[in-house]
Amino acid sequence: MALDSDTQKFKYIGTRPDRPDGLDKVTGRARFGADFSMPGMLHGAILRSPHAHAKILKIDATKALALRGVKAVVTRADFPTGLTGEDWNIQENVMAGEKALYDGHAVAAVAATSQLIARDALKLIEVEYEVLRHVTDVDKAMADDAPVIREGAADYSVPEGMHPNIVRYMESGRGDLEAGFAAADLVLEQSYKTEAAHQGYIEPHACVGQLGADGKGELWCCTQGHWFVRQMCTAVLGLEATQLRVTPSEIGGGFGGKTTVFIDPVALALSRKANRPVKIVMSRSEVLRASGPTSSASMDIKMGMTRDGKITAASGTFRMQGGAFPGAPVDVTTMLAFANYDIADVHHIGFDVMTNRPKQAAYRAPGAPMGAFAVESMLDELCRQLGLDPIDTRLKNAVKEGTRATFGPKFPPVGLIETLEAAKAHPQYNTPLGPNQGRGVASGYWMNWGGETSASVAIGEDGTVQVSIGTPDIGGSRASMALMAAEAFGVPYDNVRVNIADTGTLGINEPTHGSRATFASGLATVEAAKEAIGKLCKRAADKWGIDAEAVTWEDGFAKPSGPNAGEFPPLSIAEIAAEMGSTGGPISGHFESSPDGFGGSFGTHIVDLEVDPETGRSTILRYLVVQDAGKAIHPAYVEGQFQGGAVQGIGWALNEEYIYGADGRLQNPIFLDYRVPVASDLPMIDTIIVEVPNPGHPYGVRGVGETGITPPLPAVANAVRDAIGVRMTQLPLTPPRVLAAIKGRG
Amino acid sequence: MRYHTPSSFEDATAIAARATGTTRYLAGGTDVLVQLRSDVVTPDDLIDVKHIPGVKDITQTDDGGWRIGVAVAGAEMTEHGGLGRDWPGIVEGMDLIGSTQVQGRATLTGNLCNGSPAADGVPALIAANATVTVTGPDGARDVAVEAIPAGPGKTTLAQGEMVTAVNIPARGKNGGDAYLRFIPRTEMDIAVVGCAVNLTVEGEKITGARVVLGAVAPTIRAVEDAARAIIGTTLDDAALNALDAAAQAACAPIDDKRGTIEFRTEVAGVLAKRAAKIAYARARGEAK
Amino acid sequence: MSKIHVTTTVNGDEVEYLCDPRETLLDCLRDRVGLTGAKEGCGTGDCGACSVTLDGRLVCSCLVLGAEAEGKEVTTIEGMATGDTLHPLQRKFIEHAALQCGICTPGILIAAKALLEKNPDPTETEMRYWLAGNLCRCTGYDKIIRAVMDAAQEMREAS
Amino acid sequence: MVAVNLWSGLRALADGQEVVEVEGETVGQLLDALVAAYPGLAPAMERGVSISVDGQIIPKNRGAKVNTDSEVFILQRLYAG
Repeated sequence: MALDSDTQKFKYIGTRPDRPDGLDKVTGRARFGADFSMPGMLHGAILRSPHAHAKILKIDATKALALRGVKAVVTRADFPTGLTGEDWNIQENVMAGEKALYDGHAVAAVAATSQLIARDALKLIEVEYEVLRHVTDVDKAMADDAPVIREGAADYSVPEGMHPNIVRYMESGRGDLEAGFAAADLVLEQSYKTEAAHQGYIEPHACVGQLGADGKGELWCCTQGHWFVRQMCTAVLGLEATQLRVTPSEIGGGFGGKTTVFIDPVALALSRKANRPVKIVMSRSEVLRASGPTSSASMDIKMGMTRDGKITAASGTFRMQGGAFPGAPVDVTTMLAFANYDIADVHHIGFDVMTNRPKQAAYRAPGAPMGAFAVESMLDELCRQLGLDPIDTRLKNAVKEGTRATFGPKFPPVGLIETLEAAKAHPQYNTPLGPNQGRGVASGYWMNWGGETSASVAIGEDGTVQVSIGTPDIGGSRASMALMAAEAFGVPYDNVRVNIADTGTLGINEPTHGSRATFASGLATVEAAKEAIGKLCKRAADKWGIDAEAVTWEDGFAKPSGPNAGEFPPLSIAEIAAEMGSTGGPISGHFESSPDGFGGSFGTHIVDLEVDPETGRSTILRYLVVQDAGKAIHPAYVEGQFQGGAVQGIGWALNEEYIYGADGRLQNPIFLDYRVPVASDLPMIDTIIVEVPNPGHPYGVRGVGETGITPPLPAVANAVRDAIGVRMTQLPLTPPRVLAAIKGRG
Repeated sequence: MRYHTPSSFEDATAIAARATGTTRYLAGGTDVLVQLRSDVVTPDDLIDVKHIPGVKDITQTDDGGWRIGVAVAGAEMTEHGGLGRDWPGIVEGMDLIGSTQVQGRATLTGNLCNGSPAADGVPALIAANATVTVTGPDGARDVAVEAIPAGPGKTTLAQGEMVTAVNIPARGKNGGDAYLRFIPRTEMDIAVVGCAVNLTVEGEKITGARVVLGAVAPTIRAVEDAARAIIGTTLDDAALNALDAAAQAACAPIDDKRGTIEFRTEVAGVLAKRAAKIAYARARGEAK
Repeated sequence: MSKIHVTTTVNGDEVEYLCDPRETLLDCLRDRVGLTGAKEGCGTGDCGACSVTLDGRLVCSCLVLGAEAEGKEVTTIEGMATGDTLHPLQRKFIEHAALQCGICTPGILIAAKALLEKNPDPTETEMRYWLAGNLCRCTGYDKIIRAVMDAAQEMREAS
Repeated sequence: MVAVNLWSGLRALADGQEVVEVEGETVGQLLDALVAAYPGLAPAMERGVSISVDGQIIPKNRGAKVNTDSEVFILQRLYAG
């Protein structure tokens, strides 16, 4: 794909118009997951295991079914058998089979004429459990005496003799570690831990499902990707894919957590049994107990550095638990842990470990922040002990185009150096700090994503443009699609309407995930526009009686391409559209692909904070995000991604964590105790958008959604180190932990 | 669940006295509704006290004290000028509970009767020697606030009894109070440690003091040793250190998701010192 | 199950509904009155997505029983604009890109409006503490605070 | 022939080699040829891998073109978040 962003002049791209769905969202009109209702609809509720690990001996729903208003109860017996692989994992997760595998695991569900009756009915379902030993900590789950979550879950990669809870094992690297460490003037080794965090989207999962005995169904739900929902639901229920039509609602946040299903197949199973539509809305405690938080990690890092700041060698062992199923993102952790730097001798070992916790789901740059915490913390410590500037040292080792990545290939054009230079030049970096204050720097990376993508554009009879895409708008992407379509067609931004199409309307689309929506749906929109423009030019050529090749498209008009083509007054898109019906029919354009030209995005953050030496509480004073966007289509929403990612990372670094009691139950399943940052915890978040164009996108776009959560974990930890003089190696940096460190209780 | 809206305390207590199942009084509802929604407590009888005349009133009594109705919301206390001028610590304790939205509903009486050792509204009341009027089948009596909590989630109120007013003594001259709590964030958390200090001075010297700690024991407790550590002093460093030590010595906290024993103990000392300084400055007219 | 008959005023209109005593005002607004602008994010008063005003007082509608609304005046996000004229806060939220997913937006707008009615010229710190009970997970609050400050300034200049 | 770099965990399944040469003009052909030459790699390939060709990460497009001088790395199967 040709790119000449440096010379491209844009009319619409890079401006900050109002988002198309703004009015709906400030007036309460926008319909989110729980806002849908259907005639005759029942309400579903799910009974969840109070035990972290227990055999389900018996489920007796007689009393529940006898309650007036109860229309159906489903258990695992209502789901098909014989599934394998991830399909089985999802089925087992949405409804437990022989064992409840974590606190909150679904064991039965009820549909009733009201939400209250459904909840009352849950209390009448009698479940007999045999409680088993449980384990929720990743290191303990690998120990010889750990209870086995499930035999036979390990794949080919796990060497014989390892505990059955270790379900994947990976090793990668290159070079001669021993020689690399020998060449260093300073070699450090340290272990680090991060606790699981939740995406914390404010909208709980919600859906309305209808499924008939004929195997045809409809589902409305809040999701990042309705084709994923379709695939998972039909697999779990034994349906044909296209017989289920899934329509996404507006989505109240996802951050990766709404790329899978928890309640949707259950609503459909209840509907099939009750012959009526069924709505299920999760409560907040259900979300925290039984949706998909991220992994917790336990990591050992070793790095060597010369006196002048060159990293000579690095190795890391990464142990991550992904709940009661395989799937902790340790592959990404190992791939990206050292990826910021040019290191000849590098080695990674990864373990994917099962525990009695909910099945992890993607969370913004899944797998990357944990590794970044460990590696960027150690890099900071190396700089500190060698008396080196942390940004200069990063600049000395930073990857650029042509650098061989620690995971193998050479980098295409990337912007790490540009972010470091911009951070260094920012006034924050040289502002003096007061007592008990500290400054931390860290960089991070996300490789971004393409994925299956399908989009169409259609020209309206008045020359306006309708864009249909399959990636739900989770943060203003309708605006960026409309800007790209406006740019491609040369029509005003307000003349473009962007619709999120359901699964019955477009080909398959991967979710809004992997920072792909603006890149992939944007690319598809531009390519679909080009196809439609070709057709518009053809209509003009036919009218003028010249060859289509002799017509060019400029600023919304078809024009003869040069003096040889003949002299004709330009035809506007509206003029051509007005005659569509009589000149060959509707005009539209389509594009389908799995674009591979996604370019990764690097970012560098600086944080200033103050630690109360008597209580250990950290206050963020100032924060800067610098990140490469390739080309910012709508800069305000790019800044928004930077700021939101940074604040989620701050939360993960300071106060957010999954806390399990000795009984294996989640101790903090409400927002009171699962402490996401509130407005008064934060200062303004400064941003600098760096633009190193991505050659794989017609306008140079790089995804920007995920990178921003990667640097904050180490940046905050490095700042706390700067403030208190003690290195903290376990997140979150809660006041009790920080105070203990200050008091030397480590 | 039956929902009642009695128009007098007599009717309210009569409903409660007759009840055979679980009974809850509803004022602000910020605890009751949370428990209801999460299926922790679904009362059989829910008695909404907000239809009883006078429950939304803050009134100054003849002796200069204050009487706070049981349905007065935190925001109403904060907006009331006179109460906050006399007892800033009591008002700021109440104000720390929950969000602006919660402040629109939550009440001091509810905070007390919820029985939480971490209740932010209660330590400053105890420090002020406040009482509550308890009305029951046998009439009304005044009880020290301190005597109401009986451990996490429990009170000493008998079935059919209810708190019908909070009574705060007259501030008097040369007095000041303060309440501080520790939470990990800046807002929206339950106190990990709370500390109220109420004191009076003559010139620079402290003549009387009450130091009350929250969230460091099964019930909120007044710490007499801590008060003794500063009475008779000018709150110099030695006094502050003695206060710190006495506060820490009085702690019998637990390790839980919100804090460790060590952390709670140390921070109790820190907060005691900080709250004492604020109360002292207020008593001396040097701060609001 | 015996239901309670409630007559109340919502956004200036008289509204009647029957509710179970356990139903919250939020449930009643959404399921009985058909106003889904207020959202349930937590059900425990910790997120503010269900913010409404009750007799002018900012509350979480998940912490009010439907039955308690009898005789009261409730204002929701659906009552914020005047006809097709948006409230300055609504306009500024769009203009400043102060929403990403938009689920917290109705609650934050209602809360911010209550703040500016009480204090037309709040400091950034006052704003942040007032809005501390309104969780936003997308924006990091930066653009929200800027939008409220800008709206406050415009409203002060207009008055 | 195209030189394909294996991550170290895969090398044991391919006679300990770090780089193996196989025939193929597309990613799909390369992956098939790898399994044909080293049947031990079959479970890893079945589980899924990603590939990079001249620096571009290709999550699963088997049709992507590969030249004889392309630099090819097999990577862990990647996914988005």
